[in-house]
Amino acid sequence: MSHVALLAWILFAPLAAAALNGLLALRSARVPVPVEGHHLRPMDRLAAGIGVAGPLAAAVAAWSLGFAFLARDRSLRLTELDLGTWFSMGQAHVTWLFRVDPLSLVMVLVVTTVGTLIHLYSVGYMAGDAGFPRFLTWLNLFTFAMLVLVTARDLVVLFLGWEGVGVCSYLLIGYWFSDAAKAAAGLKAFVVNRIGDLGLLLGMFLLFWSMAPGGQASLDIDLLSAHVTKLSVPLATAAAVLLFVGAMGKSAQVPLHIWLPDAMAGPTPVSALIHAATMVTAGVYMVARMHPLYHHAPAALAFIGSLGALTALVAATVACTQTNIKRVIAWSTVSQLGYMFMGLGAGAFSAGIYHLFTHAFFKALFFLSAGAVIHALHGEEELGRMGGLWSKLRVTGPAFVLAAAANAGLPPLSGFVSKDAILVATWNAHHPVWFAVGLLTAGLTAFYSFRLVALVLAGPPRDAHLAEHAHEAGWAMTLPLVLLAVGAVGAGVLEWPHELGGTLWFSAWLEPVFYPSLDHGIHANAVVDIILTVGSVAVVATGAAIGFSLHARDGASTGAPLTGLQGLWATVKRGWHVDEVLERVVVRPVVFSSRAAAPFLDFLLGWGARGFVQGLALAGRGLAVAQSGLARHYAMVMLGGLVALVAWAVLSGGR
Amino acid sequence: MGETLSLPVWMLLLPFIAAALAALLPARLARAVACLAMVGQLGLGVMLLRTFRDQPDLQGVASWPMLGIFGSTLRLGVDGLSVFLLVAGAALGLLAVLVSGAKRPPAFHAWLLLFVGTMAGVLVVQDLLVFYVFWELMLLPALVLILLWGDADRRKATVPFVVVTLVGSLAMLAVIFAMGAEAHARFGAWNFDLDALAGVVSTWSASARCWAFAGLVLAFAVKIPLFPLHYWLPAAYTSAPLPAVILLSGLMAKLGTYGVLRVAMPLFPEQAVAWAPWLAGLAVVGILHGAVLALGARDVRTVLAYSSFSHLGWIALGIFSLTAEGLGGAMLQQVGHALVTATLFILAAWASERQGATHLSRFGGMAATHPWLAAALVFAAMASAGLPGLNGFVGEFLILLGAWGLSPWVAFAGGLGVVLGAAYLLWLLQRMLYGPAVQPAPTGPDLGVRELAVVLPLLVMMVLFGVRPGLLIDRMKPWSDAYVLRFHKAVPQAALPTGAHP
Amino acid sequence: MNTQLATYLPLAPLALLVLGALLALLLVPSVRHGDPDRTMAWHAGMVNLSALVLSVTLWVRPVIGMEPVGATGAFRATYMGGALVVDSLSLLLVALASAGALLVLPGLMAAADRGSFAHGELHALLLFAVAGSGVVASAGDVFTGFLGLEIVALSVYGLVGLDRSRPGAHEAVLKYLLLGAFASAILLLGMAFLFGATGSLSLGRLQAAAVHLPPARHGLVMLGLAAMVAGLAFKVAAAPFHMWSADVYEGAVTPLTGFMATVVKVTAFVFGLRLLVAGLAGVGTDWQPLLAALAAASMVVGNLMAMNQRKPKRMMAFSSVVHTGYMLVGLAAAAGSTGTDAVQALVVYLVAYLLTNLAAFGCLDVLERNGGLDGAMQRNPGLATAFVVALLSLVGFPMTAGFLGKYMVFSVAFGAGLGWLGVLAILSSMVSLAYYMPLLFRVLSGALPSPAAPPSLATGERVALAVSSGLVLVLGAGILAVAGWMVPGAHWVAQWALQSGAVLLP
Amino acid sequence: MALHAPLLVAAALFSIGVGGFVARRNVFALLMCIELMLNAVNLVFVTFSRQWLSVEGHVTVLLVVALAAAEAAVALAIVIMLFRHRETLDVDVFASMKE
Repeated sequence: MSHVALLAWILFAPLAAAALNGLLALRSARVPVPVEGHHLRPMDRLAAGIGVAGPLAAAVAAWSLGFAFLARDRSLRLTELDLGTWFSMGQAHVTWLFRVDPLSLVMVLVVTTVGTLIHLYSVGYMAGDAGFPRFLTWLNLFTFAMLVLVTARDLVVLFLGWEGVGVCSYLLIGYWFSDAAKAAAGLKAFVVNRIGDLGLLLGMFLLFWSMAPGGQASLDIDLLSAHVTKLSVPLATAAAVLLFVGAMGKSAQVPLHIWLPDAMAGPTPVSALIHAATMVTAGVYMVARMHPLYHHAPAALAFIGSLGALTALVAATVACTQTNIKRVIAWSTVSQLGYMFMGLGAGAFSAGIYHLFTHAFFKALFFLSAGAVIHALHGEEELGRMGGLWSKLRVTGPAFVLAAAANAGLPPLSGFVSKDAILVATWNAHHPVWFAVGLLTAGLTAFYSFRLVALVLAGPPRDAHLAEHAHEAGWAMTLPLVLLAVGAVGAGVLEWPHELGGTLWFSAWLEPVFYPSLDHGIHANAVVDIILTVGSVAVVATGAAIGFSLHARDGASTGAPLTGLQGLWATVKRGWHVDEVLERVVVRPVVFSSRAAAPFLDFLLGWGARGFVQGLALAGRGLAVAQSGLARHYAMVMLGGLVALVAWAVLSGGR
Repeated sequence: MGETLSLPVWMLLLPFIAAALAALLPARLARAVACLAMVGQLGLGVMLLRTFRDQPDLQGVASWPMLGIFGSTLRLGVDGLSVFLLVAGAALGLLAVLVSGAKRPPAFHAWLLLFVGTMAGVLVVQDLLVFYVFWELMLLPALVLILLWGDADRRKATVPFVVVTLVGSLAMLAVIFAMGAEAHARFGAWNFDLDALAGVVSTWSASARCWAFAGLVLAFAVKIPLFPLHYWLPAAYTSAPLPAVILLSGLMAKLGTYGVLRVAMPLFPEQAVAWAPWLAGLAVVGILHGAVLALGARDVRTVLAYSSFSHLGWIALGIFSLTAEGLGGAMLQQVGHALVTATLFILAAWASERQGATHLSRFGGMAATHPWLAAALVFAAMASAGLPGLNGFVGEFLILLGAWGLSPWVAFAGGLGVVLGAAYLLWLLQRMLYGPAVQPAPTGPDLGVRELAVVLPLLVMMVLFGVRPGLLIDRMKPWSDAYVLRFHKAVPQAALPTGAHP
Repeated sequence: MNTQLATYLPLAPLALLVLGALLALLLVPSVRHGDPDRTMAWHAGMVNLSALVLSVTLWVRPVIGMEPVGATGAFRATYMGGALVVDSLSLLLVALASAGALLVLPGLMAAADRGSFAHGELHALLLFAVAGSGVVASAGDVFTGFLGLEIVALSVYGLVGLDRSRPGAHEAVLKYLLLGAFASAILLLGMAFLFGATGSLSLGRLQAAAVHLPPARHGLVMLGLAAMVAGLAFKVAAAPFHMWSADVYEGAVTPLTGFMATVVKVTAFVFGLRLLVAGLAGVGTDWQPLLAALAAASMVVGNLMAMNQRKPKRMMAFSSVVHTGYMLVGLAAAAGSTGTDAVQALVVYLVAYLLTNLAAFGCLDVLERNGGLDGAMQRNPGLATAFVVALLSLVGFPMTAGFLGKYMVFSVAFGAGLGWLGVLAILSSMVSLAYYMPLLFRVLSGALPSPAAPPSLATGERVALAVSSGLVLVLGAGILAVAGWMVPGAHWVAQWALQSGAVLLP
Repeated sequence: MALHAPLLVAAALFSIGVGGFVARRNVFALLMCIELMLNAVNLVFVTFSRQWLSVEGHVTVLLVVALAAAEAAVALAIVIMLFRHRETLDVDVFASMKE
């Protein structure tokens, strides 16, 4: 099959699945069939088949495209699908142009592969839910939108995917809409993302108009990349930062991260697919995709890196304090995303993307195994009622541990390799502060990962009754765990450091993409690298040890490990109060003006209009005094008029 | 000049004839007559679109001699600006008839058809005096529809509506007289033809043209409505019967922006350029003000009314950006918003019917009880929120792009409207559809076949115009390009915005 | 018949009216057997009707002795050394006056039945009033016109006072009589000064004299002009000479109010046209500012007063003051204008105004008898529609006569360089919404007073209202003439008005 | 010139009439004031027709007199009606309709 056809398959198989499932969803919503227990109704089976087949087909197509690329010369690893003009007005000309190059392919593979596994997983996880077909519809639609995002060649088409995934995320977070709080969480996610999207839009406009004088006004990514060096650096910086604002929203960077923890209201597969593996990494992808622009604007890169570092640290601290299993992982995701941006900021685009790649596996695994735990405990998410599940969950337990270890970055797991690559890159790019923050974050990450492991699996159960009835899930859920575990462990091979006798295969794969932006000046010093690596491993190991030992003890609480930390602990647990501050600074003023200020303004407007008429009427009443009803008065007024007329006549006639 | 009867003329006459029939024929036939007429109107519209050449010039031109006191000849016709609005008007008219269930059908449908006819008149005539006549006449059906078939507080609603509108159009009348007198002084005969007037007023003093432009803009700004003149809108929209609302928000509001494009800006280009930033500013204020109000509104119809106000701000912003992109976006949005707002008002009305209330505090959990209605509502709301792939996006994108061409700050402020728009629409859905089911629970069945037949084509069109907006803008492009070009010719280049360089 | 006599044929309508009135006087006491009221009604009706028909016929096909004037198809015939003139304008006024009388007749008769006063005097006086305006119409001499006005005035005094049972009637007639006499004296004084300045009161010679006026006499002319304008301002109820109108309108029975507001006012305006536009065209630049000032004052004062009125009738009184202002705008625009535009516009406005107000007062009368305005549209749609048409025409809404008139008058104002006055007029139309719209809303959506009784109105009234409001629409449809379709009524009126302008030009 | 004297008299008469009209309250007084004014006008007419040596003025005067008579007749009839109704001749009594 031709490459273009493969690309078409990749894009439209999930869309078709979404469409079919949509019909099923409408049908089943109209004539509800009662569900009993965790069983699939006939219609659900059909939906499941379609829903998994869609992304699976895309995955197959993606892999075959990948191997086809491998067979080709690296300069020819490109496929484009042109579906004609979207719209064209003035200088703005946008085409439905989809393109797969090595970078896009990495994303496509992640989305389709991890996506397929998660689809499969959710068939088990959501079995017996009344809205099962609807769930798969949104999931398929999300896959499609995400694929559009990563294959678009035009920023506007990318934006379509960008907002598309946003909507699907909104719908999936609020999937259980009968719970107003969950629906509200979806609303929050969408609106916060919209703020970021505005930045993205403005960035596009700036690029467009600053290219206009040269006659190259366009939003085609390749054209922009080609001409970006013509921009003045300040202009490029402004554009880069504006685009990054979009990434901040989508990839949950401080202060636009507030939506992600709440997004855990959605079903766990959603958290795994959207809020860990794929959507939240869109920002990272976009920045990497626009690398010539960012390479041209070092200040913007520095900003990105610093914000990434800050996010990584802040989120890691918060993750240490959470007592809800999913929230811990959510905060960990925020932190890891910060890590990725830190890598990009250091100019190590491939390192950032590589961390994105590995993170997709181990974080998905983390969420899915957590989901399995929750599933086993009949929906219990509080760490305070877990513990002692190791013996019960024969598959989930190890998977959970592996995910934690990879997340913590313990060698030889994938997380270790990618995280190490970023740390080394920051050092080599002469950003010691970022390096320090990265190191500290690594330690914290290890701490909370194994704190989680300890609280969930180790020790005696905190809730005997729950632990009693805990049971391992079916194959539909365990199989993806196993496969993802393989990925989480093995993905490290692709970028195994030279010093440890590996080959940097992954960055070699991406090199044709990033070539223009690679810092050829920096040549890593092997000795330094080894020292850094050893150091980081040491830090991670220590953090892991402390985290586990502190919480594996009998009766270990989910609260502050040291009594002295209580106050700080509470603050951190509330996410450093960012949410409350934003609530006060942004939300309340808007709500106030919508409830009071703006209506009052309108009231004033109407009142003013009426007031004018009233004023005229008042003047009329003044006049009415003369209308006394007395004939003599009327005569006087007439006389006055006569005198006036005569006076006028005589004065003007006297000439 | 053209013949005396052309497609646009037929589209102008048909509603009036049908109105007479609906009023005179037996009552049970009224709705059928109206329906047939609107189908015919739509058919004529489609024929018009098929024969329409994608050229900037006036097409389907008909010309009639006029009585001396009124001018020389009356030209009628359509161009890239008006043709789509004309067809949209026909479609909305059909929609309005389909959803109408008012008592005293003959009178109701007669007035409805008159409303459509007068608006068609505004769209096809090229003579300012006759334009004014239709502009004024348009008010009467709207007024009667609200006063006779509106809900309880209709009186309170219509007073500001009528008074503000009439005051605005009288200002326009003053300008028309002044221009006509000028023409009379120049040619020795009365003449109100737009092209002729454009030549006449160009010799006026700057201050005179300024006043004239102000008068015209006032008249149109009331209908749009631009920011300080909007306070009549919510009451009028909320108390009008559904079919009237469809036409009010769907078409009449656009005629305000149409008037700006057709009359005010071509006659006074320099003033337009000089005022554009301020008017764009007002438009932005309107966008944000409307969105904020919609966020705070507690009645579903009020939310939609304010949302319509906010969206019209978008269109105005696109026009006053004076860029090809902005103008194109505005023209696309004129049609797109007509589609979306009509759908939203219809769905909201059906939802309120089933819930037996319009106040949002009495809604909730409808997604569980009426899934299809909910799905349609979510879909339309997303289109209204400018989701890429649906018809709201391309217009808004182009408008904002053009606005940035005028000034980045305007684009930024307007862009906040994107955020707020998402906020109030989702907040509306949240309160109507989500959460636990309220008591009393909504009654009645989910969307039926007839309702689906009404609303499904609309949703399909949203996708169609979202994915292939070229169906519209490619045919608008020649006109808008020529328009912008004429503008660049008319005023010194320096005065025009050419991309922003902060 | 012999041509010598035939040349007097154009005087037929006037003669008919005068003789009819006199005959009515004879009939009043003499009719004994049968139903005297019916007889009188028939008499009055037939006289007015035949006067109407005659004048229209004469306009359609002029007879011997009517020499054409200009190229517009206008014509003129003069008698008694120019003291009497029959031309397009005079025929038009006769037609309007008799039509107006016909349209108020049913209402007046109904009022007579309710108010228990004899029909006889009513018809006689009405006929005299019409005859009076016939005299004004054919006045080729200032004093003839004055006499005509006085005939009208005296008979209207009588009409107002006729209904003794009506509380306001006495007061109304007293005020009207005293102030009217006062105004006539002033008018006469002005006439005397004009005579002093020019040595003649015949319009023809006045015209000639005014063209090349020795500067020494200019002051005297201006003095006379001022006084006469003041007197006329009283007759047409222009501010500040308007104050009688509200009280008198309120005191009189509503159909009579309609007659006063329309026929009497229009008659006075025709006199103004003859005197100023024809007679004193030479000094037009001198009297234009006077009229402009009066127009402005009338629009402002009328609006401000009308806004506060509780009673619809008083409101209508002040609204007609405002409309006087509009008409004065047209008259002012006619000054110094060489073309016929201004006069044509004014005459069209006069016709539109006459029809509109006849409809408005008629509906007001009937509606107030039948449960008030509120919710009338639900109760008796026909009536309410007629009233709505009248109101819209007063507002100047397109497709009504009011718009046609406003359009023409305002545009000539702008054309004659009276732009400020035109703007003021449009502003005043804006303000006027403040008191017209509430009525409209009350009619369309007012709360229904229960029980909703079926309307009690005579067939004659139905016909009258239908005709007047229908004509308002027909004339308004004149705007359709933009489409080249000649809407007959409107087209004829425009044509007739055009010729009326032509005959005035020197 | 000899014209001034009668004109001044006429002016005086007219002014007296006007003054009386706005000052007095008795209906008859008012009517008399109007007569005064009319006669002043007559005087003016006569004077000017004298100046122009034309009879037009004189004729006019006769007509005015006739007119005044007619007016008076109507007025008297009305006054009688009023007196029957309100038993008074004070015009200020009749001020029920105002504003």
